[in-house]
Amino acid sequence: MTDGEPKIVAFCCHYCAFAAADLAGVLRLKYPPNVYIIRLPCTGKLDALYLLKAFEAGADGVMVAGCLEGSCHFISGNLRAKKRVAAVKDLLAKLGIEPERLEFFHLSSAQGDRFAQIAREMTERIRNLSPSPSPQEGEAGVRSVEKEQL
Amino acid sequence: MERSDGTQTLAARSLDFLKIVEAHSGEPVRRCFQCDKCATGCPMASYMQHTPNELFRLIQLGDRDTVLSSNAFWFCVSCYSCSVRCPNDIDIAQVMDTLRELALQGEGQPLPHARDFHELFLDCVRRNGRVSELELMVRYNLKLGKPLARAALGWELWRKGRLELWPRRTGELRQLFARAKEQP
Amino acid sequence: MMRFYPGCTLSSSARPYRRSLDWVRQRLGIEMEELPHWTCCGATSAHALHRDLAYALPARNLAIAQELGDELVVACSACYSRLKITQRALETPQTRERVSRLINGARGVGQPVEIKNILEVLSAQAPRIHKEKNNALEGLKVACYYGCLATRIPRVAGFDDRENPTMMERLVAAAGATALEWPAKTSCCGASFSVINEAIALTMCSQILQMARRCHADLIVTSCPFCQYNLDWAQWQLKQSHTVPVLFITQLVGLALGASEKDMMLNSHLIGTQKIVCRAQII
Amino acid sequence: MSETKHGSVAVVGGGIGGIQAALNLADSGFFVYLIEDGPAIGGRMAQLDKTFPTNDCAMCMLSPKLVEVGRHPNVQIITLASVESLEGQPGNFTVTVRQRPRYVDITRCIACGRCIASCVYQEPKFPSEFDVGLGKRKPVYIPFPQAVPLAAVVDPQTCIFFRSGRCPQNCLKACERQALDFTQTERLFTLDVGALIAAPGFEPYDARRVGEYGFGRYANVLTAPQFERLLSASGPTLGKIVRPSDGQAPKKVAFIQCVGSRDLRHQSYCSAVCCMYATKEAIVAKEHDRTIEPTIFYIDLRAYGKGFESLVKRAREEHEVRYIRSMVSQVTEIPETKNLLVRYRDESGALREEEFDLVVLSVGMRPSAKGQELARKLGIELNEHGFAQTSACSPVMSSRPGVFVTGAFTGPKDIPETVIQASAAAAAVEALLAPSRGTRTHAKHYPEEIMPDGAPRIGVFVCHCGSNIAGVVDVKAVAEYAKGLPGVVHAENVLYTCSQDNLKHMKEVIREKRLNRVVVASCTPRNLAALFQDTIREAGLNKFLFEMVNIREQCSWVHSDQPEQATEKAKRLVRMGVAKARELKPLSVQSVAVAPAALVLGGGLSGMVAALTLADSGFETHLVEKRAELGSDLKELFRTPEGIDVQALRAQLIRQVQTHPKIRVHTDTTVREISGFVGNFTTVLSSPGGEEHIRHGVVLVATETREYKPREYLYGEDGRVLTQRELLRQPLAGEGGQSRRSLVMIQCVGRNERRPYCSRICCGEALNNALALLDQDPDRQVYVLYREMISYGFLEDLYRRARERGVVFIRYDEQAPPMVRRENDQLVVTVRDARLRREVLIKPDMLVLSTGVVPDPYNEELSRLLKVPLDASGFFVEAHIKLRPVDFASHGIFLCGGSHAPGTIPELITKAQAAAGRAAIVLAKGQLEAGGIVASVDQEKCTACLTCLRECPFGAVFINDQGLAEIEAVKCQGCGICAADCPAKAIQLGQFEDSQELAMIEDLFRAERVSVV
Repeated sequence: MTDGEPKIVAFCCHYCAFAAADLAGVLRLKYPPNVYIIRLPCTGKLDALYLLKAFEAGADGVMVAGCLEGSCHFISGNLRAKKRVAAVKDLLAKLGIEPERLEFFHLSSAQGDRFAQIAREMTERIRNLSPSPSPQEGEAGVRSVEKEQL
Repeated sequence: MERSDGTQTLAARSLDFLKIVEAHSGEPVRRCFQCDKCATGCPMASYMQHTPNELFRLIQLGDRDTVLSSNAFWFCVSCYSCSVRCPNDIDIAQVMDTLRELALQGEGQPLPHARDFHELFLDCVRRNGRVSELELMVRYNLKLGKPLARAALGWELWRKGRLELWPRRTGELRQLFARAKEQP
Repeated sequence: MMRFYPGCTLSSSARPYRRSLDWVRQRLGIEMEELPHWTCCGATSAHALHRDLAYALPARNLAIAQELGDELVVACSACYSRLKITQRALETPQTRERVSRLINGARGVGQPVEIKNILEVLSAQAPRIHKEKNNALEGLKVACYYGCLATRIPRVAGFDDRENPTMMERLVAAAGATALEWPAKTSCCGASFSVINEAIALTMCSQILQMARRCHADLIVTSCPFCQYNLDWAQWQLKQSHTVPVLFITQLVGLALGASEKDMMLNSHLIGTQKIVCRAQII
Repeated sequence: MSETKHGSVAVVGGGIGGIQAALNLADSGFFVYLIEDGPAIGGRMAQLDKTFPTNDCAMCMLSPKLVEVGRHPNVQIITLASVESLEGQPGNFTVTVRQRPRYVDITRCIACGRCIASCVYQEPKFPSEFDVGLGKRKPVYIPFPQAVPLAAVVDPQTCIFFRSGRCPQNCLKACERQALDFTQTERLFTLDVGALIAAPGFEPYDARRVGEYGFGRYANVLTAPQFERLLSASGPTLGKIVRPSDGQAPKKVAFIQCVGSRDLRHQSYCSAVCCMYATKEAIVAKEHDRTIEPTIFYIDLRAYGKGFESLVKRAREEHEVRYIRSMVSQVTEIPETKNLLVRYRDESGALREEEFDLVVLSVGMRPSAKGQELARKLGIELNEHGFAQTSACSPVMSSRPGVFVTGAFTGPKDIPETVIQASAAAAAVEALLAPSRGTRTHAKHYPEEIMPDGAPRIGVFVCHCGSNIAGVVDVKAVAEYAKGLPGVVHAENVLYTCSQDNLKHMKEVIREKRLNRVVVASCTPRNLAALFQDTIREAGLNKFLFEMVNIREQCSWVHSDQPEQATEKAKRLVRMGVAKARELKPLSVQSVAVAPAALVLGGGLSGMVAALTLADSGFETHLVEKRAELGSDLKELFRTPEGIDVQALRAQLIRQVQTHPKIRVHTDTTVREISGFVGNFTTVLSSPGGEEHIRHGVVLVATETREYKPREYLYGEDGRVLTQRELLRQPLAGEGGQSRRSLVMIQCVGRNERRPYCSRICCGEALNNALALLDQDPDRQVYVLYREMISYGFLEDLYRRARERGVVFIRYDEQAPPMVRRENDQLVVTVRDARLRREVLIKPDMLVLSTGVVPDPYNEELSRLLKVPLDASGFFVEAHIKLRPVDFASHGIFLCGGSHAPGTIPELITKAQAAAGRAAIVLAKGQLEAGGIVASVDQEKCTACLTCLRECPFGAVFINDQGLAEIEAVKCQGCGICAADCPAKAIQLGQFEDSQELAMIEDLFRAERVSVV
């Protein structure tokens, strides 16, 4: 279906990044359709586990986008998230997965163009990497079907 | 050009001098808040020892001597750039005129010949009511002791019909000038 | 009716101004008579040396105009400036009193007189000029030069924008030439220094002239005798190779209305005006 | 007659000030008509890219407020409207409103933009108001992407149909909602209100009138508001900084300050914000493009507000912004390059000429024409500058009782001051209308909630949004696909999910099919989620059993060129939403009763004003002062620059608080302990009389500042050396005064690394005192030695008056402060005149030191007791400097007074009223909603590691008697930081539980079972 385009999960905070994604739409900007946004109240809610899950579930790349430094709606959430992302990048490296597949971004709600640009860059970046070692959609699907048949 | 008066300390004096300047010029010199607009807009600033606002500050501090011996107001061309742009609405050019007059009460003439020229000019007016450029130039040259200065230019102008040889007298203004002299 | 105050220069160094002005006046049928018994306005020298004289000399002329109950039209920027400034100064009682003592208490001192700059009078005729112009000046790039005195009069509402006057541009356009947007139109040419300190005057002029060349001006027009003389003289003095003729606005308007080179005294300039003459005749 | 007062208020002006006032009032039981002249609310702030001093994104802060006010059940927004007249008395006014036609029915318009696309003008042709002429718009347009109301508007001035009547009217045909209506006409109607707040704002000064800078003549000369749009990511260049002349990126950018301000030929007052917005724009420009070299030309750098100083420091040091203290006289365009030549004087005194690629004019604020018109219609007085006349002691009161004024309408001010003043105006209105609180607001009633029993029964509604979604995404296919997803018992595609008829339909479906979860796939949840949640609530579902999927802004609009992929994406997003829906749990929202009393800490000016405001609004108030008497901070002040007789004010305030039936004054009293949370605090007060426990719903911290007692300049050693306030304290008249012929005042004494902040009030005090000294003896000679003259706003007039009276102002450089010594018992002051670069020597009879103020040391203890933060200098830190300037981050605690930031008496009064107003909202509600999207700790799993306690930004976590962590639902803001941080995974955040999030992630890429089998 999505012609082998890398699949990217974007965890966005409600107040800035998610709003920026909306603005990208309002401005009718373009970015690859393989970027899937999951809304969080604040990136501070982002559990390291989610990131690993995303890769395990078949994401080729994960981007986390929170408010600009110093203007987090919840004061410090974005900085907490940034730390966690850094930690998980190390972990990925250890697991032999390119840490470049995971990135944290600061976005203001007025930066619709920046969001689109980031989405494009991320896709480009992943495309240049070898396909994610995590189980691919097809297989995952087949496996689940098999489980049901057993 | 170094515009400040070096490092020697200046003892602040009373506002008397300020009051004299303001009374003569009718301009509120004290209003100046040193924004520099007069300085940065003045086409002659680079020739002046003090920019207008520096003079104003010195006037406020009562440093009469520095002010009146400055060459600044002699270089003023009365282009009024300062006056029309002053945020404190001070007619600065007018104050420059005042300082010139006050300086003339002494014998100061920092800018060579400016005084001579202006006096000759007015004398022409006094005697003829109008100014004959030819007459004025001739007298000025004599005063400078260079009778033939600008001869070429004069010739060129005359050739092209731009010098009138015999000024038409329109009655003199001797009385007016005389009264002006008497007036306190 | 309108009384004309020519000022001293118009009978000598600015004779072409007077000639061309008279020609244009008659051509357009503008009624104007010379102010009787007018005397010098005192120019820079008066206010350089003596405040009372600086006001009294113009006041004397204002008084005459006031007696006649006429409005006063002034061609020379310096005279215009002095007359305007004086008129304003006379609003303060002390000054009025000091001045009237000097001019022998001539009646009417301080009574306001309508003082008009020649540009106001001419630009009122712009539509007509446009209608009756020939195409002599088509394509001619003209830099309008106002200098400082005409438009910059402290606390007096000018007849045109102080920082960006446009009346001459309108006249130039009406005359069928192209007016340039250039940044030096109100810079000072240092006229009051052309005698006392040539070096300074020359520097100031050459900056203006250079700007005109950089804007590819074919010529400069002005309404000020001092500006015209100064810019003309400076180029002559500096023996500049690339010269820009400096005309009075009235000369340009005259040409557009079919005046001859001679009518406009175009041969009286220090910097040759042949360029324009040719242009004007070719077309 | 008070019983007949109207419980409704008209707020005129939909800028940040009007919005804040409207929200405060609506939240505390009043119905608000928000009357805006333009087609959308938001005002000037909406046009800003960033805001100083924090430089956060203006839209991020404003947009949520726009949505909130747009949705508020007790606010009615009336756009394109102006006030015609106001009749009646305070409490019962009739306001006549004139509303111009919009030619678009906002109830039908969904801002899809088809009308705009189909307009006969192929390209936008007319200067866009929003982009200050830099961008263009069509005759039919949407004011800006985040506009509220979010709807198109037709401008009859430019629309061909209205100009010529000959137009194919493509827009009418293009609209799928028949929203356009060219038959609309002007409406005139009346509203009954108890009070009116006028907040019409300001206009930027017209730069054309300052001809020497060539605006409108030279292409590369812009105004600061235009430059702001260039910086804005949503601006005409999407945040790319380019020169109008050639589209090139400028390198050298010059800012010229005071354009139209501090200038007798234009506006004599200081516009108060330009120094800071220029600094901000310089920094932001630099952040866009490091190679840009900004230079700011100024007279005095007025960084007098909280955090301003440090922003300027950052600009200088981190961003290499060049500040040059020299006014530019004129700007000259270079013919060939269109660069701009600027002449200035450098610090060495030399005149320099420099070329810049772009010049930005920092234009000042002037009273708007609309504001003047409004003042005429309302019959309120304006001051000599054309701003609303207010009395110094009640800065939000106009000359007409019952009409209040706020924001830049009362004088130049920045956003925080506008927000503060707006809250103060709201508070004043509350005090006036307290008796009729709640008489005009409507509370909604919902049916009993059905608890979702057993398996999920999910209903999915996929929206066409006309062709906005359906034009790209195959919504039918998506709906069909949804039917096959586990737990889905109903799925359909709908033309407009948000339309009234569909909402009705939705409720029926919920009942018929016994749905217990609802998923809507349409536009962004940020705008309409609340609407749908409300709808399912009306159908008896818990509003948290709802999930919204964004397939418009985040799908169809960004993938219009890839319809198949967009459809596939939409399916996945719906699959994800359904996965979450399966896991959703109902969340309960309990309401907690609020203890209807307030505790005000600090019996100074602010404390007394705050207490009176609260008490007048009908709330029991405890006023606690640790000193024996009230208003001790006012004792040293006599007459303010604004002409307030401070001693009279003090006496009056003390009398009022002591006699007010609802105020209990506790002097000589300190706080021993505060426990509890918003709505329910318990405080132990201790005084010589013993201890007392009081219960209250809110806390106001209102401690003041005191004058700094210097060690510098022979202070204390020589009786002729005094501080400004000591100078006042001794009788100014009498021979004691006469003997002193010459005085020197030194500003910024004791301001250093430890006390880096500007105390804001000292320059005003010095000017004020200098004039007082001259009133008493005109021959006195007064010298003021200063660093920057902080005579912001109308104080500039005072500065000018002082100069006109002969006061000599000498500026000294921070690095070269004045020296003071004694020469055979004569005071000798030497100072290097920074302008002349020359030593000046003065022998004064007296030396007066402007030492600034320091916060009350008691703050330390309060900060411990209340767990609220102090900054390095000992001032309290507010929740958000721009939008919550008088709130603390922890709910229910508010701040005002000098200990928040130094201020003049009118400023402090305003701030105190504002804080009281904010506090009153909590008390007025009577009860607080707790629960919903909040975190909770699973006591079984908690290991008491205290991580959550440390990480919670809102102090919502506490350790219960079992020694385990617990979360105070009322304090929790729902960020989820604790949940993510908890090592034991003992914390879950409602609506965002791990199970729910993980379900989404897992299902996102799981192959469609149906398709595989």
